[in-house]
Amino acid sequence: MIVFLHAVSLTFALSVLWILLSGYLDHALLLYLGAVSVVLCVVISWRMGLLDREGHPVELVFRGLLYWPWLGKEIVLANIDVAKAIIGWGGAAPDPTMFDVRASQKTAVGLVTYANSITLTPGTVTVAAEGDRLTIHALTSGAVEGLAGGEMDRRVRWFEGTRISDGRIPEGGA
Amino acid sequence: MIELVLDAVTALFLLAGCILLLIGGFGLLRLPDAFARLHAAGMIDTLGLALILVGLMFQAGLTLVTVKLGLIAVFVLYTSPVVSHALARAALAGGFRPGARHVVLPDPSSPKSLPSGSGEGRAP
Amino acid sequence: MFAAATAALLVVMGCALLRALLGPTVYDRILAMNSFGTLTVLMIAVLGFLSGRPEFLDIALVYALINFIGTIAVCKYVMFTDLGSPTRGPEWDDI
Amino acid sequence: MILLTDVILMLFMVATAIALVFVRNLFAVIMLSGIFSLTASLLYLLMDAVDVAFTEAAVGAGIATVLGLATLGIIGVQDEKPQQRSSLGSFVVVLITGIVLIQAANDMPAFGDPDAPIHRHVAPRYIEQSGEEVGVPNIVTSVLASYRGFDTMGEVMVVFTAACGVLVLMGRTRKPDDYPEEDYREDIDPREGSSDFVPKDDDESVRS
Repeated sequence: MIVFLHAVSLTFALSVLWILLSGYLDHALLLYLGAVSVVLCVVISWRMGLLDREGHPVELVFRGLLYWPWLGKEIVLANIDVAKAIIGWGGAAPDPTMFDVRASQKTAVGLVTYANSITLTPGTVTVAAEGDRLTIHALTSGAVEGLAGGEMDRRVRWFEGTRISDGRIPEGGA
Repeated sequence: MIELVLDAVTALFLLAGCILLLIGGFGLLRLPDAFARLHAAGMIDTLGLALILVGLMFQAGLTLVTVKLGLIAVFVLYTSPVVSHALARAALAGGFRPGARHVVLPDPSSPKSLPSGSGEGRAP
Repeated sequence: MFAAATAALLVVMGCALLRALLGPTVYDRILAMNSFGTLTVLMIAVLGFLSGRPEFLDIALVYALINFIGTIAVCKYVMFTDLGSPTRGPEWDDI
Repeated sequence: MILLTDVILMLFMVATAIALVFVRNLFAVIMLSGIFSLTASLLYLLMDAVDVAFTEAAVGAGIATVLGLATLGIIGVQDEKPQQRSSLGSFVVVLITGIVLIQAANDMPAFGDPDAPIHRHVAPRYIEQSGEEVGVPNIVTSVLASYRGFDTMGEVMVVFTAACGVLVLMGRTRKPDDYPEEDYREDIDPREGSSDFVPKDDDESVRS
């Protein structure tokens, strides 16, 4: 009953969000209204079929705790790179290029994570994603080299986990 | 004493964030076309925003304000790549061609063989 | 400290506004508006601390989400020139 | 510093407004009015009108932009060139109205004045007793939802009617050949009670 698990996790997340945003723990009326809102949201998501593992990948959180700090480090480095290119520090200059990379992820969540991680690091933007081929627009040559190294691709592949078989992307679909 | 340290840390983060934001804003004006400016906007959306929010978090201490600042950062960090991608895609679909060289990476399946420079196999 | 951050934010907002005024393409304007939105979120946060009442952050939260929806709607409009029908033809998926 | 921020934000608004007058591309107009709304919401925030700023950000910058785009989907992007005729008369009317408004604003109590008439009538009761009488921590909420409940209900009805009207108008964007009237009706059988509004697969003309 995987849907039930996702419903529980969504209920938990929404309740925590409500309490954090309202800040009133001892106010019966507000807690009651919050409970009604949460239940309504969960029921509507259930009816709309949003409670699948693509929309709400609970089981990836723990791997994410290791992946996101690495992504944060990459974002910091990429920001410095782009900032240098913009102000022309040390002869750096913007050098826009377009190129393709192949994404080796097997699940839709993994592919989306990879494409969004590429976009999130400044200097590279995923312009198009067709099948497993991502078209990238890069601002600096450093960004091109960083992506061509394939480190992010490997890490996202680890992040998605390979044991999950649903949501496969057809191989070589371009 | 601890107040002073927190103030100093906040000032440091805010200073770094403001410098990044200013460079990003400068990039919005200076870079040649919309695709290149996407990267400058990306700087504002990622590290500039994160640094300033983290700086404010040190000032807020362990309160709900910190949680809200964190939520803002998480929301923006989740949505900003989607926006950038949608914008780039819409621009490409609308027939806007970026002024960029096209580069073919050597072989995507064996990423070990890196190009030492960026200009490998350039196409017009 | 917060005053300096406010000043820097105002300058960057001016840059984004200038980009929105100058154009030249539609995409520059969308990008400028999106950046302006992010800067507004930051401005709300910093102003809350500047005036000593950081409880106003809820509106920054709302705005962070509204900005996303607005920009996606804009990009969808630019791609399909219509918000009603999901796709124009078989070659483009829904964004 | 707050005053300086006020002034600069107002300058942004003036620049945006002037650009709005001269730009002929309606898409750019929508983008600029979004920026205008954002600046306005910041100004409301600086004036401590948080609820107004909230509404301005959500409605002015969010929903109005989307509705404007939906309208563009119907009418196209390019505005017509205005006829070149003298608009001196309108300018004089605008000028006089502006002078009258500024004159009227001088008679109003100062911003934040505790002795202003509006702060002496019912506001003290709202501030002191709304917590016990209504039981909601937010005073603005208790005023809107309880003290002025009937008023708010009327407003909500007006807004709902307006939203329905807008949605009916927006529903006209579908091309007639995309959804043939007869086929479309047959696809949805209200007695089935399903939430499936997607046309059936055998109807290929819908998807083309």
